[in-house]
Formats: sequence, C-alpha cells, structure tokens
Amino acid sequence: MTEEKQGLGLFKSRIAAWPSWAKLVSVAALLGVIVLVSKWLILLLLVALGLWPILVLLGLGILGVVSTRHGGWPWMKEWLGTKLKPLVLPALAVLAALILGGFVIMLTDNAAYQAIGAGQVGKGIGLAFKNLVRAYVALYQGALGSPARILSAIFRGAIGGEGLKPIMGAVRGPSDSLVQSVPYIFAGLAVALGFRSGLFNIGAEGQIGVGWLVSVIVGFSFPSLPGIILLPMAIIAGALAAGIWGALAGLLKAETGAHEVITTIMFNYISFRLSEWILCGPLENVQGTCRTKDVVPAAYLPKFLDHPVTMHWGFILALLAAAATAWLLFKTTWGYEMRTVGTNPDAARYGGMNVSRTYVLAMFLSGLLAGLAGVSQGLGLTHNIALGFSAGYGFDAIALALLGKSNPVGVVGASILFGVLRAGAARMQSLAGIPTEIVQIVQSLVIVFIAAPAIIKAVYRLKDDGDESRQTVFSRGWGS
Amino acid sequence: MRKYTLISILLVALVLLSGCGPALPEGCEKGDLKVGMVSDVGGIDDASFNENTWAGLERADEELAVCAKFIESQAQADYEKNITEFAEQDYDLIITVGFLLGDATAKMAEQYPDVNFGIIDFAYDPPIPNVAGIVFNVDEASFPIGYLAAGMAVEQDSDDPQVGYVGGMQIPPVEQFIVAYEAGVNYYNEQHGTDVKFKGVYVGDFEAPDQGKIQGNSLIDEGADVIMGCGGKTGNGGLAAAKERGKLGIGVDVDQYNTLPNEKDILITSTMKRLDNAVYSVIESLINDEFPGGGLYIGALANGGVGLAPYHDVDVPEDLQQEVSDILNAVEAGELDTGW
Amino acid sequence: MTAQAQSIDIPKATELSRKDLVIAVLFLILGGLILVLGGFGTQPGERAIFTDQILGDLFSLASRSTLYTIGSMSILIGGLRLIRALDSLKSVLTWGGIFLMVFGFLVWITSGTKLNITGMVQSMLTAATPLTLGALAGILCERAGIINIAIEGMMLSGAFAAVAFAGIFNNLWLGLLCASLVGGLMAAVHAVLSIKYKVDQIISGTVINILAAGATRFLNLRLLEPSGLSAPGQLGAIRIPLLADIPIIGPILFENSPTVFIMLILVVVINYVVFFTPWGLRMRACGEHPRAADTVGVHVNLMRYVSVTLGGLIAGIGGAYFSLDVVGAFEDNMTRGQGFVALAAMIFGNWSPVGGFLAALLFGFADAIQVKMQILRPILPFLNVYIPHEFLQTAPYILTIIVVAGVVGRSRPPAEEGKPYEKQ
Amino acid sequence: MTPIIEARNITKRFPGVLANDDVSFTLNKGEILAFLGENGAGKSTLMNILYGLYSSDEGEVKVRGNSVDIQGPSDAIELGIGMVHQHFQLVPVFTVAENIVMGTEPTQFPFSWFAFGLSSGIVALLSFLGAMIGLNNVGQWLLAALAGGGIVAGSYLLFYLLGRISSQKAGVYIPVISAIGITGGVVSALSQGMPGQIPLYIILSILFAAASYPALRVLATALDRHTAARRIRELSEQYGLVVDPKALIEDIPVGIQQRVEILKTLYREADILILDEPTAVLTPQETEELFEIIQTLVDRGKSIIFITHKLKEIMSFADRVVVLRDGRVVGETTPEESSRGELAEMMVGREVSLVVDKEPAEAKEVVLEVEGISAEDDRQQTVLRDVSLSVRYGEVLGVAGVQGNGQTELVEVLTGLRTATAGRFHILDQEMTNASPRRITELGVAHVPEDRQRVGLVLPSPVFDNLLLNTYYKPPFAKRAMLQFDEIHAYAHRLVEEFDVRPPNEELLVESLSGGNQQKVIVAREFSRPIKLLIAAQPTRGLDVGSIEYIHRRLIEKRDEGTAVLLVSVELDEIMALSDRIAVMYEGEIVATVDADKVTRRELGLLMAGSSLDTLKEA
Repeated sequence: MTEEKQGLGLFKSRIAAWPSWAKLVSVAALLGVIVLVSKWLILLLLVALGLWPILVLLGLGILGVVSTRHGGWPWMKEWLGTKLKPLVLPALAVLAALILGGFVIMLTDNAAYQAIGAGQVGKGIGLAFKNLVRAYVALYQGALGSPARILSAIFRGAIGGEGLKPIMGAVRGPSDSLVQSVPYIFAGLAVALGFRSGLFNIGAEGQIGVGWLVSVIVGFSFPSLPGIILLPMAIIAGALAAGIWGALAGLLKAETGAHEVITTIMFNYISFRLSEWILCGPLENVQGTCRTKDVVPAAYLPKFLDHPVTMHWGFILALLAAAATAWLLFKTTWGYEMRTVGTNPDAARYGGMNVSRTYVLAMFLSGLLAGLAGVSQGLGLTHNIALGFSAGYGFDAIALALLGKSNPVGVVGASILFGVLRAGAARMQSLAGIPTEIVQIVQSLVIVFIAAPAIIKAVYRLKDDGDESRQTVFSRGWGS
Repeated sequence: MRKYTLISILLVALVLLSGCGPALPEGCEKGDLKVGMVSDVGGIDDASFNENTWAGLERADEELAVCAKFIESQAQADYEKNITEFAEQDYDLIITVGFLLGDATAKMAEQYPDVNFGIIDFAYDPPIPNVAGIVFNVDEASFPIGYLAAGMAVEQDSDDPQVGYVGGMQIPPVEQFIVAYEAGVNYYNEQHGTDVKFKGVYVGDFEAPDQGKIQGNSLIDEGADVIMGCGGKTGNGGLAAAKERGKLGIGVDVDQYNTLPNEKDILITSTMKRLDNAVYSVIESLINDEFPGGGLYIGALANGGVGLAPYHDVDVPEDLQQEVSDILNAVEAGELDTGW
Repeated sequence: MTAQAQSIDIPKATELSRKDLVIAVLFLILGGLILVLGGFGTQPGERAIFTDQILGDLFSLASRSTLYTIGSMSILIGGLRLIRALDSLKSVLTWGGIFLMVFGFLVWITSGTKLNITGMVQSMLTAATPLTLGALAGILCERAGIINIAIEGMMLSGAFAAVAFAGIFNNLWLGLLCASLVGGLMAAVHAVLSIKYKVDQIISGTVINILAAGATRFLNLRLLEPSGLSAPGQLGAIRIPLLADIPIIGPILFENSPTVFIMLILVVVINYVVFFTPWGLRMRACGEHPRAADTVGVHVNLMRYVSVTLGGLIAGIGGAYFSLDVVGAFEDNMTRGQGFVALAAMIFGNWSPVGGFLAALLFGFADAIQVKMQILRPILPFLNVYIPHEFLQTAPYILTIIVVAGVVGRSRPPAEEGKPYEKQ
Repeated sequence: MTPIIEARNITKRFPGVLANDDVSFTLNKGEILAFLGENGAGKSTLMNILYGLYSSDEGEVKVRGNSVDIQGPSDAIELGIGMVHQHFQLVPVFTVAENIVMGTEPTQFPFSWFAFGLSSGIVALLSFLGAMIGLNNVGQWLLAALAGGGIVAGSYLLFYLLGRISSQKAGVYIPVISAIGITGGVVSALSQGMPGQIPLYIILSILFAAASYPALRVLATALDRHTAARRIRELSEQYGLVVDPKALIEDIPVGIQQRVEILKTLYREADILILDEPTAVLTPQETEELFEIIQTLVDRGKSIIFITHKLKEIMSFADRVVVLRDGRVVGETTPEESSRGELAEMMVGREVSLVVDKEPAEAKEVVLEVEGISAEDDRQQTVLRDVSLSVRYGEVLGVAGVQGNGQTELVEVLTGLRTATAGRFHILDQEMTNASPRRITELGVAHVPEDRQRVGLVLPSPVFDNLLLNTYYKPPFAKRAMLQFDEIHAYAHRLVEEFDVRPPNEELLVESLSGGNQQKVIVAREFSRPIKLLIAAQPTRGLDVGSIEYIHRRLIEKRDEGTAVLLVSVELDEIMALSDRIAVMYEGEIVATVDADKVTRRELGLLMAGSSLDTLKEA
C-alpha cells in the first residue's frame, strides 16, 4: 500500500495524526456550528425540497453541459443509468400504484356517475378526470408545496421585507412531509432490522405506544430537571421501555419457539387495552380528557423554526438512527450475528452464535427503534399522550421496510415518500374530498409491486436482468 | 431506453403538477364563509360525534352562504397539523370535534387569533377569546330517560326489573350519559319503592357492533329488560341484541328511530344530543356577528340542544309519559339533581 | 423384523421437565389463589346460582365450600405433578384441573347472585363463529401449504361486500353469497401473489390486510354511504321448529343466526373433506410434501389455488357475520383483529377443523367470562376493587400467547407450509 | 420385438449446464437396464424427463413403439411408468396405505348415503316449498328439507341395497342430481323478496351449478381405507413386499419405506420401474433383499431401469449397462462383456484410484473421549444410545454405518449443536458435555457439517462472510465489536487462493458456487484455524471425483500434522480408505470398533446391518 494518499485520504490521515483532545474539541466545535446554523440549514432543505423539480431540471442541465466534455448523450445516459438503476424499480412501482389509485378514485366518483346516469357520459368521464387531477394536485401541493408560491415567498421575504413569515407558510408542505416521515423512519428501521434478523415484527404499533407513553411520563414527572438531562432521559426511558416490550416477543420466540408474528400482534392488542385504561384512569390529567399531563417544555424536542413549520429535532434523530442502524448491521459483530441468524439460523448456531440471544437482542433493538417513533411524536409534536394516539405507523412500517429492501438508506427514502403521501392526504381530503385511505390503497399496491417485481417488469416490459436481491423469507411456519 | 422515457414523462408530469401553481380551485364560492371541521380519530362516519357534527356543517353548507370542508384525523399527532391546514387557508371558523382535540385547539387558537374556533364537548378554563366551547347538558335528558327506562322495565318484567347499557369506551362524554341515566333509575326506585337494578358493560371500543351485540345479549341473559346503546356503533350492537331478544332499547345522540331501520320498533326513545343543531347555530351566530368566542354554547333542554326523541312504536303508558314530562320540567328548572 | 427395533424405546430421563415444573407451579399458585378467593372473596352461606333463561334456576352451589374443594384439588394436582406421581394420568389431570379452576372462577364471580349459564354458552358460540370460520379458512390454506395471515383482510372485505351487495341486490342472502365470493377473490389474489409470483406468503398476506383495510373504508365513504346502501338490514335468527324446543341445548344449537348454522355445518363438512376424502388427502400432501404429491400426479399448485380460494370463500362468510348478522351495516375496520385471533385458534386447534372450533369456543369463553365479570362486578378481596375491564379484555390475547408459546401442548404445522412449490 | 421404451436424442439444458446431451437408449421388456454415472452425470435428469418431472428441450420418447409426450407424472403413470426416487417421495405423517393410494384412491360413498340423500332432499324441498308454496320462514324450510332428505336418503339406500346402483356410479350420479337440485333450491330461496329478476337467476343458477358439482363430487367420495389396505396386502403377498398399511411413514425404517415406494408404482400397475439410486440408503443386506425383489418383479414381466454409481451392483445384477458422463452416453455394454475397471474408467473418463496413500498412524494421547452419550432426535425419539469412543492425536477414527443410525446426532452432540440426554464427553481433558458450540470451537475443534448448505454455509452471503462464520468476533477480524474489513478481505483473499476456490473471488455469493467449491469454502474455514480435533461428517457427499480426491488429501494432511480426526461417512469405500480405526454404528449404538487394516468390506457390511463382532467370528 505504497500509493500516495490524495485528497480525502490525505485529509483523513492528517486528522488521524491529531491528538485525541484536538479531535474531541474539533468535533464538538463542528457540532456546535451545525446546531447554531441548523435553523438555516433546515430552511434551506425545506426550500430545496419544495423546489426539487426545478433543481432536478437544473441538475440535468448542468449534467448535459458536463456531458459535452465526455461525449454527450451516451455518456450522460450511462452515468444516469448507473446512478438511477436501483431507483428504477421502486419508482415504477410507485408510479404504477399511483396510476391504479387514480383509477380507483375515478371509478368511485359519485358526481361522475350522476352525470353518466343523466346521460352525459362524456361530461361524466371528464368530471371524473378533472376531480382526479384536482385530487392529485392537492396531494402534491399539500405534501411538497407549490414552487411558484415558494419562489414568490422568497421574493416577498427578501425584497418585500416581509421577513421569514411568508416563507414559513410556503414551506409548510415540505416540513409536514418530513415531520410525518419521522415516525415512519423509526418504525421502518425497526421492522427492517427485524427483517434482517429473520424476525417479522408486526408489533411496532404497540411498541410505539409504549415508547410514547413512557417518554411522556418521564417528561412530566421531573419538572425540576434541566432540559439537558431531562430530554435525553425521557428519550432513553421511552426507547428502553419499548425495547423491553419488544424483547418479550423475542424472548418468547427464543425460549418457546412461539412465532413472533402471532405474539407481536397479541402484544399490540394488550398494549392498546392497557393504554386505554392508563390514559382514562390513573394517568389522566384533567378528568374527562383521557390525556396525560403535558411534558415540561425542557423535555420538548426543540423545533427549528416557528409555527407553522413543525420540523423538530426528531428528524435529525431519525437520520442518526438510520445511520446507527446501518452501522450496527453492517459494521459490527452484532450486526454480523443478526444478519447470519436472519438468513440461516442453523449456520449461525453452527458458527457458535447464540441464536436465542440474537433473537432477543434483535427484537429489543427493533422495539427500541419503534419506541423512538413514539418518543419523537410525544416529545416533538403532541407533548402528551391521549386516547387514539395510534396512527398505524407500525403497520405501514412493514411496507416501508419492504420498499427500502430492509436497507436503512432505502427505508429513509421510502419513509419520506410515505410522509409525503400522508402529509398530502389531508389537503387532498379538505380540497377534493377524497378519503385519506386512498393512501393506504396506494401503499399496499406499492408493496405488491415491490415484492413481485415480475408484475412491474411485465407491465413496463423491462428486461429481467435477474439482479433482484433475494428476499428475506419469514414464512417458516408457525410455532416450533 | 424505455425506462428513461418513462422517467422523463414522470418528471415532466410532476413539474407540471407542481407548476399548476396556487390557482388551485377550492370548490368554494367567493364570499362564502369558510368553515372547516377537523374530526377526531373516529372518522367522519363514526355514527356519533363526528358524523352528527358534520351533519350540522352540511346543513349550513346547503342553507347558508357557507362552504364546509372536513379533514379526518388519523392520529393524535395529526390534530394540530389538520387545524393548521384550515387556518393557513384562511378559514373563518374551524370546528374541532371532541375533547381529544382540546389541547391542539387551544394551541392553534393562540397561533391564529383571527380565526374562530368551536370545539365540541369541551370547555376551557380560563376561556380562550376566539374559541367557543360547544357543550351539552346531556345529563338533563339522560336523567328522565333513566326514569323512563326504569318505568318500562317494571312494565315489562315486574318480578325482576333491570335496566342495562352497552357502552363504548369509558370516557367522559359517555359517562355523562350513563351516570345521569343511573341516577334516573335510582330516582324511579325512590319514587315508586321498586328495586329496578342497573347494570352495564363497556366494550372498550366505539366501533365493535359485534361485541356490543354479544355483550348486550349477555346483559339480557342476566335479566336486563331495557338496553341503552351508548357509544357509537358498539351501542348499536347492543340495540340489535335487544331487538333480537324482544327487549326494549334506548338510542342516543340523534333520534335513532330514523337511523336504525332494523331496530326502530323496539326503541322507546332516544337521548338526543343535537350536535348538528349546535354547530349550525354557532355558524349562524358567526354570520350574525354574535360568535360566542371565549364563551360556551351550551346545549340544554331549554334551548333544544339536548332532549328526548318522540315516542314512536313502543307504547309508553300515559301516566309514565306524564311523570317523565314532569321530571323534564323539573330538571329544566334545575329542581332535580341529575347526578352529573 | 425391523418393526421390532422401533418398539425399543429407552425410558426418558427421570428429571422433571421445565414444562412440567411450570405447570406444577402454576397449579399450586392458582390453587392457592382460589383458596384465598374462597376464604375472603365470598361470604359464608353464599350460594352461586346457575340459571337457564327458560327453565329458571338449574342448580346452585355453596360457593365457599366449592372453592375450598376446587382450590385444594388444584394444589393436589400440582403436587402430584411435582413429585411425578400418577404420571400416566398427567394430561387428564391437567385438563381436568384447568376445567375445575375455570369453573371455580365462575363460581366466585357468581357467588351471591345468579348466572345465566345457557346464555353464556350461546354467547360463546356466537363469539366463536367468526373465529371458527376464520380458522377454517386458515386451515384450508395452510393444510395446502400456503400461510394465511390475511384472514383478517379477507373477512373485512367480506363484511364490506356483504353489505354493499345486499344493498345493491336488495337481498340479504345474495349479500352473504357475494361476501363469500369477494373473500374468495381476495384469497385468489393472495394465491396468485404467493404461488405464481412467489412473493413471501407473509408479505402477500400483509398486503391483503392493508389493502382490505384501506379499500373498504375508502369505498364505504365514497360509494356506500353517499348512496345510502350502508344499512341493508340484518339476517335474523333462524329457529328450527321442534328441535329448538329441546330444553337447554335447543336454544343453544337450533335457534341461531344463519352464519352460526353455516359455521357448524362447515366444521363438520371441512373436517370430513380434509381427513376422509381423496381430495383432502391430496390437499394435505401438498402442504406436507408437495413433491411427493406431484410425483403421483397431483397438480400441486392447482390444488393450492383451489384450497386458498375456498378458504377465502369461507373467510368471506366470516366477514358477513360481522356486518349482516350482527347489525346489518358496515363499519370501518369492523373485524378489529378477529382474523388474527382466528389464526391463533387455527394453530391452537392443530390445523384441524374440529380443533379450531374448540379453540374458538375457548376464546369465546374467555370473552364471555370477561363480560360476565363486568356485569356481575365481583370485588377482589383485600384490594377491594373491581378488576378494570380493560385488563379482562386482554385475556383472549394473553391466552393466545400462552397457546402459541406451547405451554398447553405443541402443535405441528404442515411441514412444507410457506414454501412456494417449484416444479424444478 | 419393439423395445418398451425408446428414447432418442434427448437434450436438456439448465441455465449454464447441459444436463443431457443427445442421449439415446432403449429398454426391452423384462430387462434390467442400469444407468451408470457419477454424480452430476445427468442420470437423474434423464429419468425425471421420462417421468415427466422435467420436459426435455429436444428429442423424443417412444413407449411401446408409440411416440409420447409426457407432460407430467400423471402422463407417465398412465403409460405404466413408475419411479422410485432417490429421495423417497413419501409424506411422513401419512400412513403407508395413504401414501400408496394417493392420486388413485379407492373410494366409497360416504355416510352410508344419508348425507347425500339429505342434500338432494334439501334441493327438492327448497325449490318446491320455497318457490311454489311461498313459505317465508327459513326454519320451516329446513325442517321440511330434513324430512324430505330422510325420504330421499331412504330411497337411495333402498336402490343401493337392491343393487341397482354401484358405489362408484352413485358417486357420479348423486352429485349431479344434487347439484341440479341445490341450484334450484338456493336460487328459489334467494328469489324470495326479489321477484322477476330473471337474468340474475340465470347467472346464479349457472354459478351454483358450476360450483356445486365439483364440490359435491368431492363430498360424494370418501377414502375407502379398507379396500386400500386389502389391495396393498394382496400386492404385498404377490411380490413378497411385506408392509403394515396402517403404520406411519415416519415410524418405519428406510428399507421398508423403499418397499412402500415400490408398492406405490405397483399399485398403479406400472410395468416399467425406474429406480433412482435405490441402494444409497440401504445396508448391504437390505440391498440383497432389494435385488431379490427386483428379480421377482422381472419374473412377473416388469421392466426395470435402475440408476447407480456403484460398479459392484451392476456387475452382479444388470442385464445391460448404459454409462453416462457429463450428460452424454459414453458407452453401452453388458456386465459379461466388461470389467469393473473398464466401467470405472468409462464412468470417470480417466483412470482413478480411490486408494489414498497414507502412512500408518502413530497412536498418541487421547483428544476426544466420549463416555456413554445418549441423545434424542428432533422428534424426541432416542436415536443415540450409550455411545463411547475415543480419538487420539494423529489418527482418523472412521464412523461407519448406514445413514440414519445416529451418526448425525452423534456429531451434533459432539459439536454442541444437540443436547445429550445421558453420558459425557471430554475434549482435551475438559468436560464439554452440552457446552456451547462456541466453547467447543474455541478449544480447537473444527467441524465439517453433514448438510453443508443448511448448516455449514450462509448461502445468500458472500464468500468472505462465510469464511468468518466462527471467527468473526476475534481479533484481527473484529476490534471492540467492530468488524475490520481490511483484515477480513485480505484473509479471505488468501484463503480463496490457498484452497483453490473457483472462481477465486471472495466477494461472490456462496450460492453461486458449485457444490465442490462450496465445500472448499467450508474446508478452508475449518482447516485454517489452529485445530486439535477435526470432526468431518460426510465430507465428500455429492462431490465430483476431483473434489473428493482433494478433500481426502487435505484430511490426511491434517492427520499427518497431528490433528485428531473423527470421520463420519456412509460411503464404505471412503471409510476404508481414510480411517485408521473404524467404529460401526447401528441403531444408535456402536456395535464394534475395529482396526481398519483388520477388517473386510463384507464384515463391515454385516456389522452395519447390526451383527455383533462375536457373531461375525462365529460365522
């Protein structure tokens, strides 16, 4: 290895030579700077998200200019091909699901049927199509905002002197999408980690509730503690509690062979019932609200910007969790054990791994991640927990893990997609009157198309290049 | 090649979609009063709060210069977001349904002082200037109905008269019905020296008619003669059991004689909680610039916000009818304690 | 000749197995608890009266002495298990003990009042109906080798279709039929995904569940409710003349709603088909050893398609129970996870129709006792509180976990379940 | 005379492999035709084509002179072809009788007619009472139907007793009648309350008729277990194949299972029997019995194809031999015209010596000491009984025995993968009974597992992951629980080169490697640690000759380095070639431990069949 180190390598080796205190200080300083400017970074991110079509076109333009130096279109095609290849199938699956969802919307349009019933077939079809466009435009704008509005807001803010207020309003969509994606990321990671370890955790929903509840309890029980202690304490308590709740299912599987699909479903119901009791009973704050006390402000996950932008630190936590999960799975011996147990428990046993312990550990970590979803909701958004907190994140997480191929990066991408759908659904309902459940339909179709790529390939007449990664197999039968 | 074509089509479509700009049709006439409703997690078709509230909004939409829209909340974390959705679109009035939204409504009312809010089944202490609490003295109607039910139970089965209820979840708006109902039964016992027993079950779910029915049957097995179904669809299950077993039933919220075609002939009456009327009159008051911001709209016997549905197919003895209407008057006049 | 070698079986180690220990300790603890309940939870001279709605009081027991007897018997059984006495009667004693303890619990609840026992059995049967139908659906799928976690979704879509089509055709029985067909349709989707496209069967089942939950609510809001078809009416109870007049069992067995009758018939028919017909033999072979079935000319995948679809048809009827049978209307998510409990019943019943039915009855019982406790409101001694009903409502789920964990006996799933069959 | 089977130019391609390349052969009536070839020579593929499990890409098959297209096993069965597969195609939880009759079951009419009469009764009454009289109470219909059903059932029974309808015919007629009736009945029942929608009724009628006939057909046929058992007993007597029809397959030994397989083909009246490696799981004595059975079959006019890679069987037994190599026919001969050596050369394509050169072992101190170990299998049957043995440094102890006599469990107990129910064992003087696999491995024990794909490898993982399966947590591969990928890749790369894993790329997924190279990955992993004891179970099963030679050489190298080796194999030749001492297992016990150079194949065979040393000496 005598080759000269260059660029980043050189940089790395220089840093490695620093004394450890210098590393610590510089890392701390870097973190400090990031925290200080985080408000602006986040705003930039949201604006970029809102303006993404423009940015993509801009990027393509730049690429086109660059490509002229490398031989033009063929080079650009190849470059795009290699970069976009892993995205093709998921993108097509989402597209197909949206198109099918569109058909569902059109086919269930009462107004259109009335028009057709009145003999105006053409008008009916036109109406259905018009309503569909309206619904999808509302969905898009509710989720990602309108670029025109963002641009005008920037203009008004910068030149018109109205400050940040108009921009805040304009990037509410992107912000909502990201905020909605936070619990998705955590829960998706939880399920993905389970998948990697050969476990199918359907219990994320219950674990979310447990994490949420416990973090809120901690958050209001120690009002005198400073935030720097209380916030981490609440987060960790919630995560641990959910982890233990999840580990119960792992323990049952390890000790008795009880299939985790059944036990986690049952644990879900148990946690729902118990939380009903606890919320309308012992922990009820004001008689008649079925809601706990509010967390003290010190334990809030801080928000970056002012209302109505609700982006909070949970999003950063979620990204960190994704990085940590990836690191754990692929860079550590624990992850090696989990992946081995997940693909072949017999070989894992043969290799001297403790399969039972790994199951418990994996379910613990899975529960912990799911719990963080609840924590981020509780400390970041609602600041308390009330009856009806369950939002189905735990079930959608299954789809996310599949869509992201159980890969943390993929899960984050898929979560943002789902966050977008969910954030847009409210606008779609309020403007076009389409029930939000269309999102659920689209989601299930996405899973179908991802899980059975043959369908997508047949529909789009893609070549079967046989590079599909093997799917994790869960169905090994129940019990024993 | 095909892939790239597809992807570029997708891209262009998205750009176009987003570029359609702010000129999104809202489906509202200009100048209309914009009223939004945010449901709780029960959804717009919960056969209860949300549905009845929406009925009021729809009526306002048809009869007044009002444009009404709703968003269903899917989770607790959605409440603030959904209220914001309406507030940012400059809605004039936002109705939030149910005590579960109490917190979110208060916070958002602070954020948007120019928007008017109305919240169902909740009252703030101290009041918030731009929020009107819409509450109901359901107990005023429930108490006489308890009395009536006890009377009918004695009528049906004088050896062992029993009155029962099938409840959804044990939450305050439901308890308000049931506590006064029980007090009414006890009042009957005091007045007539009878021993009408009172028992019931909470199913723990508002959307479990099958469980409601099984548990209603169970109540009837233990001797219940009159069943009050109280708690959305679960309560309806209890009424279905009463119908199947030839017992009598009592509806809630609206005159369920009209909403339950299968069970209508066994319904003595219904404890009406006219959410629709309340919402309608709150909207009306806003139009007339009389919005009770910072105050309460109280649905009571006096203003018809709560009440007894008319008797339909079940024969109620004349004297019992008379006693009930006497009690109604007494309660309205505040002479009787409803136990709530 | 070689058959003799099989009969040589070395006696097992004489140590107490962990399972035995757990059971023994449980018996001791529960026996003690029953004694405590008897001593402090009842009043001297109180009697528990069990009644029938037609015959009136059936029998009554002095609750305190009954509880004392049952408690000491449970402790005795636990002790016997601990010292490994009467080992040959082990399972009889265990099950007998469980029965006694449950009965003791009933006596305590009823102490000082009355309990309508026939009504309770009828509630059990009603509550067991969707569970049994779901379990039957599961059995048909899984015996043929396809895991069916989608019972919930099939039932929910069945529940929706029942109301929708009953409204459209204005005929409840056609609604029932269409519920079944739509359940079958969902199952067919599951079958195509997992057989043709070899999607992992649990994933494909999850898809069905999500799709059913979303689509039924979407269609309900968008089509059914606006069109006013959402309450077509209710399938009434059917009373079979004469037979229904038999005391006690008459009202339980012969005066029921149609789905209950269908369920009872199907339990018998499916049990017969699965275990006593050539078709059942081949179908089970597809789940146990598909290649063996293939080599004798059975079309494995065709068999699986048919089985899964049949399962869906039955699950659809289970769905119709919720909507047409109970209230005559569709509500969102009205199956509320009963499909998963059905799955547990199937496992508990060891993939046999009759077993599944018995397991479903057990779950029905757990539920019924929970309701009775809410109605009769026994007070816990010492703590002087009612047991919160939310706790009681967790009973079926805890029971399911205990069952799946194999504490009350292991079940043996079809060997090749969950694996797509490829002809090579 | 036309040959009973004539196959011409059969070609079958699998992705990347040409499994059969222009194969032609003929089979005459009453002949025993042997197919000889190594593993992977294409024998099984060819037979599966004949049996319809695969379809050939080219070529044609003639049966009894007629060109046929065999689409699936049912076609083959129709043509009188039966096949006994190498892996028995028997459902373990079914009885012998159920396994034999499955697919062509004898049936009877169920419930002594009552149920079907009942359904017909429901028919008639629902349609007439429901529609005509206009009863609107379902209960009344049902009661009436019950009564009517009784009458109809009675009349059917009467017909049956009078002998007017046979059981088989009734199984067809009655569903037809019932289907028509049920359709009418249900439709008329549905028509209550919605009169006049004729098209709907038509659709419904078609629907119900279409659905109810197959359903009723299934319902109308019950398994006739008596007839089945009787037929099986008859066949058993006829061919001398004794089985108990009511026994469960999982409870009977493999020899009997094979009889069941043969009975399966006979029950279907096959006159061409294909036996795929029938002797692989049999003791020499059971093999003898099998050959007697086959002789009986031939005497009764059956024609036999059998597949083997064992020369001895062919020489003693076949009428004609076809030798396959790499998917091609490389020769056709008769045992009389040819010698074992010639056949072996034809089969392998070069001269092979399966004798491994090795020095005699030097006995040193004991590494593994096993005392009275017992264990149960997964079904809680005791399959290992009181086994004692010891292995020393520098020697190979071979464990011989027919498959399924407890060797698998023995190895699992010794490597910590299975709990011993009694006894104990020491490795390097440390008690390791029921210790964890990790502890045992760390002591310097290597394990080449029997089932390499299920136990030894993580197939969807890359080679480097697999090379670290039991050392991943140790430095230098991991530091403080963090994997050191530089070290890992360097190490893996070195091993891949050293052990000649092809293709030499440690990033490849193991599942993409051939069987031989997969085994090399395991050997590389296990042999490149400092080990004291090597436990190798069936190390060469299913490998090509080259790989076998390679693995054998490596094993002996290890022994010569001073490692103690416990070799478990069902291949007698392998045991004899490699072992210094041989322990023979039968029914979970060690029946004898002998020195390798003081025992003959025949003696070993007898021991493997359960004889004791004493009886051997007497004989």
